[in-house]
Amino acid sequence: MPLSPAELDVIGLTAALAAVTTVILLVLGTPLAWWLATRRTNMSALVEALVALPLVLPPTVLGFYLLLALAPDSPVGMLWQQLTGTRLAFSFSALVIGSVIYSLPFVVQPLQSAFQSLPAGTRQAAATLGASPWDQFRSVVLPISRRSFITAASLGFAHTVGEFGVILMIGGNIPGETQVLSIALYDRVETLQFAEAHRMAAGLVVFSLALLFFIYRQSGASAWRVRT
Amino acid sequence: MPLSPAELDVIGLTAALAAVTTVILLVLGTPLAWWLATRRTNMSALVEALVALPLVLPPTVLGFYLLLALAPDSPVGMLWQQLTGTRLAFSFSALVIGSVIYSLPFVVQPLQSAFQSLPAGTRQAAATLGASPWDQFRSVVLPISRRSFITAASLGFAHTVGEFGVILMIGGNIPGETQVLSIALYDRVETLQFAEAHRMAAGLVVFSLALLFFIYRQSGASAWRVRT
Amino acid sequence: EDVLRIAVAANFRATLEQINTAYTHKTGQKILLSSAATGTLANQVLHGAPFDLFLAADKATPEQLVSAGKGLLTRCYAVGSLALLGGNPDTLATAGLSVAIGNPATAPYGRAAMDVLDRPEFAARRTLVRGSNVLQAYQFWYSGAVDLAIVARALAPGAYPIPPQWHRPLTQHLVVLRQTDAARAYLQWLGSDTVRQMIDNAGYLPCP
Amino acid sequence: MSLDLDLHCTGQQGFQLQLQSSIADQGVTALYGPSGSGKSTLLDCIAGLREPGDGSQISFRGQQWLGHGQAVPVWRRRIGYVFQDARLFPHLTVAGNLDYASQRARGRPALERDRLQALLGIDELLPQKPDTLSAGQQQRVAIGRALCSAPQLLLLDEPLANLDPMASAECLTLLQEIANQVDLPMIYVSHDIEELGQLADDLLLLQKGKLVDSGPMMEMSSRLDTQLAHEEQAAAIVSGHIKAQDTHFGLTEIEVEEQVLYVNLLPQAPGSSRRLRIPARDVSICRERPAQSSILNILPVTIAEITTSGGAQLMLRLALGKQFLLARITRKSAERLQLAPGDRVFAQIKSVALLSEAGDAV
Amino acid sequence: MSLDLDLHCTGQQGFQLQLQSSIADQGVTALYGPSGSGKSTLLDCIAGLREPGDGSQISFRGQQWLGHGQAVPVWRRRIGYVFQDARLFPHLTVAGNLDYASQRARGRPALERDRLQALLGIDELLPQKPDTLSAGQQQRVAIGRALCSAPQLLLLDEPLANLDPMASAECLTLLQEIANQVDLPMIYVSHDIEELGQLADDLLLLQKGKLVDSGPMMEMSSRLDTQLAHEEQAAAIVSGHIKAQDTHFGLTEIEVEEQVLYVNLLPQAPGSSRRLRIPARDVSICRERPAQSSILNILPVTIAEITTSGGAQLMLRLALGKQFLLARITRKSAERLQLAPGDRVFAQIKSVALLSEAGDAV
Ligand SMILES: Nc1ncnc2c1ncn2[C@@H]1O[C@H](COP(=O)(O)OP(=O)(O)OP(=O)(O)O)[C@@H](O)[C@H]1O
Ligand SMILES: Nc1ncnc2c1ncn2[C@@H]1O[C@H](COP(=O)(O)OP(=O)(O)OP(=O)(O)O)[C@@H](O)[C@H]1O
Ligand code: MOO
Ligand SMILES: [Mg+2]
Ligand SMILES: [Mg+2]
Repeated sequence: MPLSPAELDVIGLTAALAAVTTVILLVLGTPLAWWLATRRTNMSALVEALVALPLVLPPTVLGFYLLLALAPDSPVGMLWQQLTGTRLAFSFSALVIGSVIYSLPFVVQPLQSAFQSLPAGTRQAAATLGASPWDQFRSVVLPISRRSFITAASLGFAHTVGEFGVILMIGGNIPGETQVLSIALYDRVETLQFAEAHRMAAGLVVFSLALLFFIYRQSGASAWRVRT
Repeated sequence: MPLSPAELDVIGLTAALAAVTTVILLVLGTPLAWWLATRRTNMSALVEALVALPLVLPPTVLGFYLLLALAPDSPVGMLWQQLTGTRLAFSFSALVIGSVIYSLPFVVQPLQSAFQSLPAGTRQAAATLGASPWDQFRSVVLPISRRSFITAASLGFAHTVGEFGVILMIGGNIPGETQVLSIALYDRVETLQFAEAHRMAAGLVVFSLALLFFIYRQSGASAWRVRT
Repeated sequence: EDVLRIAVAANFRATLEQINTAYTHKTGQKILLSSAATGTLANQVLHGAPFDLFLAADKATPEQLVSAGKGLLTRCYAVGSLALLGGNPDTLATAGLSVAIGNPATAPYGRAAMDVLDRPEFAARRTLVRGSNVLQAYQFWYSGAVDLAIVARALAPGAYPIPPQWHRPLTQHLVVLRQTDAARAYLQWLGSDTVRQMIDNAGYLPCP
Repeated sequence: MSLDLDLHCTGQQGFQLQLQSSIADQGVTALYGPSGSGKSTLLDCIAGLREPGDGSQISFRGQQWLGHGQAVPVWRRRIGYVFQDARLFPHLTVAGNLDYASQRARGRPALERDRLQALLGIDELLPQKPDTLSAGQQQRVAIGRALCSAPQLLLLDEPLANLDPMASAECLTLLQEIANQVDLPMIYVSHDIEELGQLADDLLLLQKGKLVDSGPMMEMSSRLDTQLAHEEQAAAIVSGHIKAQDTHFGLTEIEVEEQVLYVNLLPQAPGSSRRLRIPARDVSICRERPAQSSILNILPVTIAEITTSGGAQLMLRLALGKQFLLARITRKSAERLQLAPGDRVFAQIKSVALLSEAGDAV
Repeated sequence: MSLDLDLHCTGQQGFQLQLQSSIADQGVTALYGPSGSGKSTLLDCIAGLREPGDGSQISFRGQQWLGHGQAVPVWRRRIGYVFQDARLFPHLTVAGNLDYASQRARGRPALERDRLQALLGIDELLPQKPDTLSAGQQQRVAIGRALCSAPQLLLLDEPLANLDPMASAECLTLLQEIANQVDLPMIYVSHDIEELGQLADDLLLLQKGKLVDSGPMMEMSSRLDTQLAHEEQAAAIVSGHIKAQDTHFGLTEIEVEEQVLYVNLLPQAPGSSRRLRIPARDVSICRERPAQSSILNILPVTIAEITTSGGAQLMLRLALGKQFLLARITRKSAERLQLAPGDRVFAQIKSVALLSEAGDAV
């Protein structure tokens, strides 16, 4: 059952959004998670709360404020217009901004908890062997928390693919630009095109399940080797 | 600035939904997470993938299938009708079912990773001291992963409060019955009641931020005491 | 139960709220209102949404519900028209502007707006932003995110009216989903002159 | 009644623990062997923390712990295990760790809690969390915790490795007291032969996962063919009984094969029997009984056997009645004195450590 | 040039490390003290892994590591640290752990990699992950890793605690060789005085976080007033030089204060100087030089001092030329021989362990 050009468009756009968002999230999220894992002040608790906020806020709240913030006559919108010469509202870039904010906790939290559960002694040992903090991070922290990076990246990607509420509010359902999978599916369902909806949904379910199964089967042996 | 009766209705409904969902999630999620943390088979990887599925799937996909599954003429809908004598579709119970499925990974994943990162030796020590598996769980696993239970519960609660897409599809926006905060906000924004939207959104932001800040400030010292 | 559940197409929501306030004031009847795009609500009804009455924005949707066995009877309650926000109709020919409309897939007002934009004299390169219903299209314009929006005249009394012959007719029908006493009484009140006057005042035309 | 083992358990790099043995269910059995020889693996198998290969069997006092399709879970085996790493519960204080064990004890613990804490020297640590304890403090708490659970079998994996001599001696005394007074068989892993000599009744010698030798500690330590005799710390163990107490000089006289040995004053009454550990390196040989020497213990013996134990050295097995002593001397001395099996000579013992007491030189 | 310390560091339960000392920047400095006396805390402070209180200072070879508002970070101090728990990198194999250190070495490591692996006996473990190593194997890898990083200061926290005597002796030889041949000062924590005696040049005695005594190992061990003399393992250390090699009997003759001592054959050429550790419990006293004895080492000495060291025992300080020996004998013997300071007697030394070699009895 080949996919229609319109469906391919939607899938391509969704994948692009999720990929771009995931890359940005890893780049921003890793140092942020590191900072949160190694500091423990009121300031860091506040930042931690801010990062976690999108988990709690309905996407509609976030979408509402983003809509206001990204409008052409808003400071952000005007700055963007000046810098790039293009409109920010209802653009792919706007979706990326929204998705990055919305999926941030999904990347930061697994990384932070991986960094925190790293035994202190291991990094200390690296330091005594002459590894600078950056080197410690690269050569010890990163490989030991490899699994968590996979988790963080797949959560970030997945959550962006699954994002709906924010995009419904700031996307504008523009085919080829902001009409991502979740919105397209909503469209099909609402217009009673159930056969097409089934096809898209089932495809996504099978694909996601296969991907997740693969990740979890890879993700190494259980912590306990024997029964107690 | 007192809240209007309609707003109180919405907040009460949302809190009730989140609370019921969180309780159900903890009850279901704890043994599930334990099972996933201690087994490592293809079967468990598949279950793990199924649990994580809601992270990846757009809420619209989930909402679509729930819509079909809970309809009065579906097997589930008919069974419900027989057992309780009430309609399942577009009811509070339907929202609970949707939210439990949708927020399941938010409760299971932190618990599972806490259980997995527990050093094997600790449980082994408890076993040699005569603690049965259940006793080990209660007296060692639980207190050591206390923080993760707080995280899991707050994530489950928060994510239910923030749920939008699924509820938009299976809730029907019925005031006092299925109109939760996220939907109500969307409604207010759509009908240009910005002042009211602002008030609800800002209230939620402040409340969530305070709650999260409190949780994270409580959540104990950082893993490393000194700089390396 | 004595609560009346009404689903209403987004364009008519504000008008119906006025009508309901008056009705509740008069009779004490409690009414729960859900609004969305016509298509969205129809879909919910098909899957068991517990509405007694559904006020759609077209004629076809209520008829479909009746033939699907979900509706009992249909009846016209108003005829809508379009208005342009953000400029006069000539600006529709300007390239590079963004225009918000209701989603044509689900909202009759969006389909009608498409008829207008498809006219040869308005062929221009533009960004078409689709709200999930006509209300969201209006809200997009209102928040400043788009240049123009084509919405129901009832929503924007000050906007440029769009000639009715530029688009398919917006004959709005309601469908009775459950024939309860409360629904019957409410339906009676909806046909009354008082209500007709309120609908006229809101910017709708009488049914043919 | 005993702990019967028939185990095979595979590790990394082709390591194979393969062992068939019957361990006495009373007293202390020492487990000795080089690093990586499988001592911890063996304890883990006994405890049930590692699943050995198919066909393996473990039974304790007639109760089948493993084999014949059965496997009694760890928590039902009622063992106390002092791990090589302490494995204290990080969320509980020292007191909490001890309580944890006490609450699950299914019997009367060997010692009262107060006494136990005092003897282990952990009295002052009770409110501390494990991560603020020094390594030696952690080990002592771990010993205490294992004892509090009133086990029926105690496994100890180098429990004194990180302790200073004084604390180590105190813990040893404690274990000895328990071994003597309570029915609590122990399996004790240590690299310190002196420690083992003082505590153990039996000895298992492990090498590369195989049992190379086993037997009663006293016999093993005086036999010249076992690995132990070649160790730096080789020693013989002899038994005798207390003959008299010399309170003036603080000495106890012990009669061994009708000869008298002087050791540090012991609390026991005359008549009680005692074991003495006599290191081979502390025994020298004279043809004539020396006069005017500070060495008190000079015994007439017969040379039973002479073996080369190292380049410049010889090991002598000396018959003292029915028992044996070991002496390590240089080849040069042996040649100079022209020693040969059958010769009657005098053994000078510089230092006598009492097996059953952290005793001292005389 | 030295490692200068002025530290105060607070722990749990009122524990306070308070220490002012200047540690030689060559040779081996032993750190000795009971469990919980602050040894690991001190090493952590030196390494920079624990921040001591305000006003603390650490400087090494004139370089300010801590104090005056400065703090050189751990990774710039170029220290090697063998932790009490091995702390290997769990994600790397044994070979990977060693490589990690080699790649970051900022100098030539003391030993070639192949030799190091062979001497530590970890050759066959290279492809294994740390969690499949036995405790002793982990410790040996940790020693190797610290050496591979070519440090300018080596901190060792009971590195041999979990090793069998053979592996322990081999590691000790390795460390000794490095200490002799390379400019690598070491601070060595151990509970084994014999180990320390063999390796250390200086000694710091720690108790409850305070420095109770410190000085050269030789001096400390022959002084009767320090804690060490009361230890079971008390020993004197004397120095001499190699006089001749007796290859026939496998012995080396060492001249100490114009007297000759026989020890196991040593690889060094005649003329090289050596240190000998002579445990007090191995020395006995005779009024007359015994004939026909297997004891080779009999030296004329003068009694310098007599102290009671335990109930039944005395400690003698014996002058041998300008150096001193210690002897532990019973009060009974002392009375019988009527020993008094100034008496000229003979010291019989049963066992001589060479300080700089895992030497053996003669
Ligand atoms: N978890 C494991 N998985 C696989 N192999 C292991 C594991 N633990 C240890 N081994 C291997 O089994 C062998 C025996 O290890 P074990 O820990 O029993 O030695 P040990 O006698 O206790 O040594 P030590 O005195 O150093 O503690 C070693 O060669 C080791 O590499
Ligand atoms: N991380 C810590 N935080 C607070 N106090 C600590 C910490 N680590 C150790 N202490 C306390 O400091 C004191 C000294 O501990 P330290 O580990 O330095 O002892 P140690 O001399 O190394 O003992 P051991 O020989 O048993 O290893 C102990 O009383 C201990 O309780
Ligand atoms: O009122 Mo509508 O159904 O959004 O066109
Ligand atoms: Mg071991
Ligand atoms: Mg320590």
